[in-house]
Amino acid sequence: MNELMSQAVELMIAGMGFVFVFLVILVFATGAMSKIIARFAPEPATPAKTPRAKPKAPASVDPDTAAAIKKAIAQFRSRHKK
Amino acid sequence: MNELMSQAVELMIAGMGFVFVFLVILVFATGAMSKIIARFAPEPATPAKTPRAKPKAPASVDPDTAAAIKKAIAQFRSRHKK
Amino acid sequence: MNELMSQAVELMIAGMGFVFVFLVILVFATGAMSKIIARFAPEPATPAKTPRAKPKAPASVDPDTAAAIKKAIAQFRSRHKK
Amino acid sequence: MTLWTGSGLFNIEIGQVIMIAVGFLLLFLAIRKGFEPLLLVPIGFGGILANIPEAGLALTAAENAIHFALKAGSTEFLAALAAPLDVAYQAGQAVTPELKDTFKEAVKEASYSDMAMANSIAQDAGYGHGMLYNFYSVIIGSTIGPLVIFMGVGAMTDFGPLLANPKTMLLGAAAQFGIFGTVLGAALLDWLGILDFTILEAAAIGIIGGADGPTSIYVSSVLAPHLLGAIAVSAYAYMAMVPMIQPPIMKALTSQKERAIKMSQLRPVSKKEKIVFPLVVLIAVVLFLPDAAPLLGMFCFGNLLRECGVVERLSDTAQNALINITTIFLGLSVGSKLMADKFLDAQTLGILGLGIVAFGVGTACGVLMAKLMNRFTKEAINPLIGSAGVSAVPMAARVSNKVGLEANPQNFLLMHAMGPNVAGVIGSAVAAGVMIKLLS
Amino acid sequence: MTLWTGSGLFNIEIGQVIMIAVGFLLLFLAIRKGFEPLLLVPIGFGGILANIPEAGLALTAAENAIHFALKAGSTEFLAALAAPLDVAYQAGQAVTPELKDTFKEAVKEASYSDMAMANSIAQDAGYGHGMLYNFYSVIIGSTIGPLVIFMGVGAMTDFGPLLANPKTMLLGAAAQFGIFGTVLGAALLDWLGILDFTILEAAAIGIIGGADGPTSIYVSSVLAPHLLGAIAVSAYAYMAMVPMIQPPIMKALTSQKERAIKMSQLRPVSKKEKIVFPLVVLIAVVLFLPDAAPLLGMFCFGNLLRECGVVERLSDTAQNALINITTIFLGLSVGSKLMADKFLDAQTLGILGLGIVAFGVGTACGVLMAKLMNRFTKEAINPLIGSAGVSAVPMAARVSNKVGLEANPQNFLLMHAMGPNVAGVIGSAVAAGVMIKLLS
Amino acid sequence: MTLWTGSGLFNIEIGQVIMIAVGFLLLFLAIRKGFEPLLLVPIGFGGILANIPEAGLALTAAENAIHFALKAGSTEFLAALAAPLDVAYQAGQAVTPELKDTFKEAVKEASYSDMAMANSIAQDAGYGHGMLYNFYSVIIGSTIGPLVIFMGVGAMTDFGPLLANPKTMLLGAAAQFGIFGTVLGAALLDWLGILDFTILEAAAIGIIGGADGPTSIYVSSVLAPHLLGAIAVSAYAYMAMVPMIQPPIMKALTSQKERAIKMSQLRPVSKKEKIVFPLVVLIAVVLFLPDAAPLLGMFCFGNLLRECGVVERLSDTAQNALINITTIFLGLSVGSKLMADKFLDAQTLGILGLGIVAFGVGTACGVLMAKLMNRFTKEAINPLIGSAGVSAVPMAARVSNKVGLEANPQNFLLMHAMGPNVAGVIGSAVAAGVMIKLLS
Ligand code: NA
Ligand code: NA
Ligand code: NA
Repeated sequence: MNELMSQAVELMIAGMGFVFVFLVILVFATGAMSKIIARFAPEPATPAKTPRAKPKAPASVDPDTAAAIKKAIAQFRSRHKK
Repeated sequence: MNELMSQAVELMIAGMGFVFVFLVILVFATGAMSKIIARFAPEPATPAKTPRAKPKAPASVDPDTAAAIKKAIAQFRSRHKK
Repeated sequence: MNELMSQAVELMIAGMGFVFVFLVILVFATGAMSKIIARFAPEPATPAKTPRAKPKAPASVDPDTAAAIKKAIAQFRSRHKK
Repeated sequence: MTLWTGSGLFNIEIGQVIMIAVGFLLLFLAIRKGFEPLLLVPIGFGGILANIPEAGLALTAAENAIHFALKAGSTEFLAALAAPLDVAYQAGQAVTPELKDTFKEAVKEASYSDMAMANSIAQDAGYGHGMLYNFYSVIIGSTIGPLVIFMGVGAMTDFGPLLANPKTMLLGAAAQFGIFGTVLGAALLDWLGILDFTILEAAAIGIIGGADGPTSIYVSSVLAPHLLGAIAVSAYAYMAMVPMIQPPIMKALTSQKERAIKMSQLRPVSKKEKIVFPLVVLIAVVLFLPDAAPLLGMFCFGNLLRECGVVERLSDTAQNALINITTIFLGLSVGSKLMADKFLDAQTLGILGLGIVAFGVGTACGVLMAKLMNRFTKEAINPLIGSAGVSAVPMAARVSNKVGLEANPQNFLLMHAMGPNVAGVIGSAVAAGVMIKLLS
Repeated sequence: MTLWTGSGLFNIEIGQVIMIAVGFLLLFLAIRKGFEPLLLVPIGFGGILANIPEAGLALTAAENAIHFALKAGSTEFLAALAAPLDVAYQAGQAVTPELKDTFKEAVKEASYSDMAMANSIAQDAGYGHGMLYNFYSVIIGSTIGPLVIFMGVGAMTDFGPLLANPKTMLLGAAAQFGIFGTVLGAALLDWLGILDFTILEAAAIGIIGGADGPTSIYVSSVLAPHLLGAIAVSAYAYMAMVPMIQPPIMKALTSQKERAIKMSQLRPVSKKEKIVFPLVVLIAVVLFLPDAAPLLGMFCFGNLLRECGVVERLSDTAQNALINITTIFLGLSVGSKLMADKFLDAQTLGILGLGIVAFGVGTACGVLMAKLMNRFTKEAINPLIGSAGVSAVPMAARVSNKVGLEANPQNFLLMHAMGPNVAGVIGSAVAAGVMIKLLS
Repeated sequence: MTLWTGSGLFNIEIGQVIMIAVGFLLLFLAIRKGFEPLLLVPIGFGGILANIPEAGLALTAAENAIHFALKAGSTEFLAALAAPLDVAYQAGQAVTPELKDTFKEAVKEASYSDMAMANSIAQDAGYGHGMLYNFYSVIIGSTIGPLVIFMGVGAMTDFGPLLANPKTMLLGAAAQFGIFGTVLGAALLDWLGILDFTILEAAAIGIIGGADGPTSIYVSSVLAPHLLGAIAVSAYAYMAMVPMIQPPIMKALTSQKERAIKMSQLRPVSKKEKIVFPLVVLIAVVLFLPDAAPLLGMFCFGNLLRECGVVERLSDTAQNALINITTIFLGLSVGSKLMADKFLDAQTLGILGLGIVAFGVGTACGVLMAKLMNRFTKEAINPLIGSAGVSAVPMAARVSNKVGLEANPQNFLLMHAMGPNVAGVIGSAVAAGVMIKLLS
């Protein structure tokens, strides 16, 4: 096994290890956070609404906006003949 | 009184003096300007509408826009089932 | 005729020549392109709508948008007394 | 294991812990208490990022290189970095704790070109500027950020009420005493030996009294960049606290009768006047105060875009996309100045203390000026609108209105207060110009 | 007292007064007469800012340093600045008025790296670039500004009418004679000894005939930056005056019968054709004119964003937020080139004169080309649409339509005129590429 | 005739022809097949522009100068350029084909400051950076572009589903095995002598497994800029192909019964939790992984802008104008890395091959992790949501939902899959931080 291989293996061990440690900590931290908030600052909760998370395909949000606005304009124009 | 003090005093005198001079000039310039316009280029005047001046808190303008648009989208979506 | 003149004449000949060559090629390329598309990828065609090309005076697009949005806001505000 | 020795937990210093706490405090004030959230959310978050140990997000390439070279004890590289910074250090010499401070000092003293050389050495070695440092140098270092914000503010400002009653501008002038009074205060602290300030620092602190964010950031970036963080933070914090700071002062200086004064309805203002006004201001700047040209020039430009009526799309962009984008990066950049070793010292406390004095003095002078004017003008001015002269648009005007309503439920002062309110913006920009002219 | 000796009133020069007046004139034309307000409002305002005495908003750090060093007579500093600029000046020598001109010359001649060195010396001494200079170097110096505008223009252009009748492209080609005819005119003025021009200057002036703002700015920033102000101003001014310039020429060259020619309804154009067209243009650029790649590349990119239908949000941003932001700073940057000592000379008058010639020649050639084509093509072309080939989108097309309606109230030429109109944009970009290729 | 010898047709090389074809292929995939059009349209178009012969749009001033100097055989100038690049060339020496490669090598090896010197020599001679090179250095070279996109992504991300069921984060962790498995794969290819990779290159390739565009671009710009083009292209291409890549793997690793598992409705999540969560993540970054601070910091900042509810206008700008503007230039910048001589070699094929492996491995590990968790937790998890852990938001989550519906038409997994989906974004950012920490 050449040097690059060993480096890669080390990187994998360190990397996956760390990713898991980090996210496991985050799991507990998040759980604790939720409990604390529920305990000390309760609130009329809102149901988890459909995520708008669309990093790579945000277009699917905007065209609607665009469309909606275009519509608004259209109506607006038609109303105010120009 | 140390040197910084005297510098500060000088700065205050020069500064306040200048601020007043500048704004007094502006008061007269503005008055003159208004008179000249009223004399030579009268116009069906519009009442001074509520200022939208909100340098530090412009959010109070935008959320409405946002809201309005969101509303538009919502209606739009609901109309065009997708 | 001094040197600048001759340079200018050369530039004109080269320039106009090239502009024509380029656009004539484009005329034929475009024609060919249209034919190919019509042949191999026909499509329910849309009539050439009024061009929105307004490089220097695009304002004539936007104010409507602005107006439309402002209108939306206005209605929105009036609906949600604030 | 590199991951552990490179982790925050392993390297964090007490100062960083404190500053991160300060960052969270700012976020809390902004989100829960509504303190100028548009600026304090990015500032607070930027402050936290700037204090992440080992990340060096707010440092130059050279500073990052020095940090890691000191840590790794790579003496050749340190020597290479020492040369342009005039640090007496030869390769092989011991890496003492003092050395760290020597370098820190050297970086602070380094000239523009020395720093450039040190940075290029660091970049040759693969170190880069921190993210926040890049934001800072592009947005604030170039002074473009505050100016773009100021343009947007101009595009959002309606000078109608001011044009309807120009003499209220004097209230905006008087309130600027808050600025210079504070300079005096800083000098006093220095004289009494409580704190050390240079005249540049005193002036930069005074501008807090302008109660105007972009102006404060612009002036302190020119006169005292190392204080920018503290100055910007207290400027925005106190602007948000105007409803708490002003009323007691206003009431203390006015009688119930004065507070109840009803002012006559403002005359209508024509579109033409509104178009010409920014140009009148511009001419005044040209003739009398070139050093206020960047600030007031951009302000008038924004206002002209708004009023001229033929460039709606530009005005709209200046008021929205452009000012928002700039605000995001401006806030993070200001946050980059909340680094522990630069922020945590007595001066900062002094600045916070002097800042609130500045607001108080400005408020008082505005009110007193109004009372003085009533001696000489026939149509009475309600002194409560004087306090709006500090700017802090539009909060201060709302405060005048609110206090006025308490005294007389039929008394709507908002429109009358907007005049001095926007005049205060011009006033502090003029004061900024004078300071820059005389001191830089 | 510094404030007075530093005031505009004390330092203003006649040239600056004139240029400020010019700035106000441009604002008047833009706001009252509706002359291309989107550009001329920022340009006019920028022009005023650039001529504020002592403010040096359009100057480099070095120029500002030289200005104040000459004024203060600080000879050591002057000597330091003189070195990189190859100015023969030793510390201690008298500060003569000639010295000022020597420095001005030296700055004009200085190479990129000499200037960089002088600037860093100035920055070490605490001087900075002027605000407008920063805008100029970021937006125009980097050529990014005109290109982004051109992308936005592409995103706002509908090639439908052109695709429906491709041969009208030839009208767009013929109208470019306005460009090269003007180059000839400039050379003629030089030959007659009336004015001095280099071939670079002549070419840059000629591009005014392209009747296309971003192209003019791009070309002059590459070939003759010192003329950019005059060229951009006359380009935009004459574009706005197209409704006055073109009709007489169009009528003089056509008979009532020709003007009344009715053209057949354009065929519908498919979406696919519109998507592929910008790519066809791109290929032509790749094969025949790499030097037009930046301009036409960005133009085609913008048009592809518009037509491809899958990136609405990008197309929308290119047509609004992005182009607006760029327009604001591009206009101010162009204004920075309206400085008295650079703008006020005979050349500028020559440029204004040649500019209107350029528009006239272009118009005439477009019309004549249309008449020529009628000799060879069966379906007649109304020569009035030829004038639209100068571009000046969409004004020129509207003029064709208007003049056509006068001749025949049932004759709607707008759609037919849009073809040559947008072809003219491509044509002048090609001409720009040729000029840059052959001259730079 | 210069125009002909300078034309593309005369100078085009086969490699450029191929890369232009690749550019058109990307445009086809984006426009007709809907492959991540927001990025692949600009990338494809940028790729075409970068390969226009003679235009040198993606080259530095020095590279352009060298190209033309070699072509013109101007030996003095070549010698001047050779000096800072340590190329052994004297004026007058013959211009051999080898010389071209020598210079190419030298440019690749040159340090930051040597390159700066060469560029300034070229700029003195009137050469400039190519347009795309400028975009690249401003947007990606500074790392600002990917970070701004990441901020926008944060502002568009709803952590509700994750907060409702935090333990699904582990699925997002497991899926990151795709990253490190691929690093191993690259090392294997190197060991077997099939391809040559350094550990930096292997790591940069591995990040494709993160299935997250901005993260891939950020990491490769730091670790292996020369591979950025290939890495970004395959990252986006495979993200678009997730609906083809994942289902077979998901079905192979799960039984019909497992796929039919119904998951209990998610609990409602309070606004406060959503506001605090990004701050919790930020604290974790501060404490454990400073090197992930830029990526996760901006991500959390964007999410805080979204959730805090007091800065709607900033959140809105981050989600629209700002991210769109950045996307346009980021795409073109990535395209600038698709130059023939840098893109066309075996490594690229290796990268494309390894990329799809990365996605496969990540998918498999996510699913297996879910099955493993079912051993220990009472309430069952449907293993199909494990595949969403690779991120590729929101595509992967939709795939989980779709495959789930095939197995059980009443089984809506979308909401449950969004948890691991966004956790995957955090996971790959953490992995990126670890790689940068350990390798750079
Ligand atoms: Na103020
Ligand atoms: Na044209
Ligand atoms: Na991921």
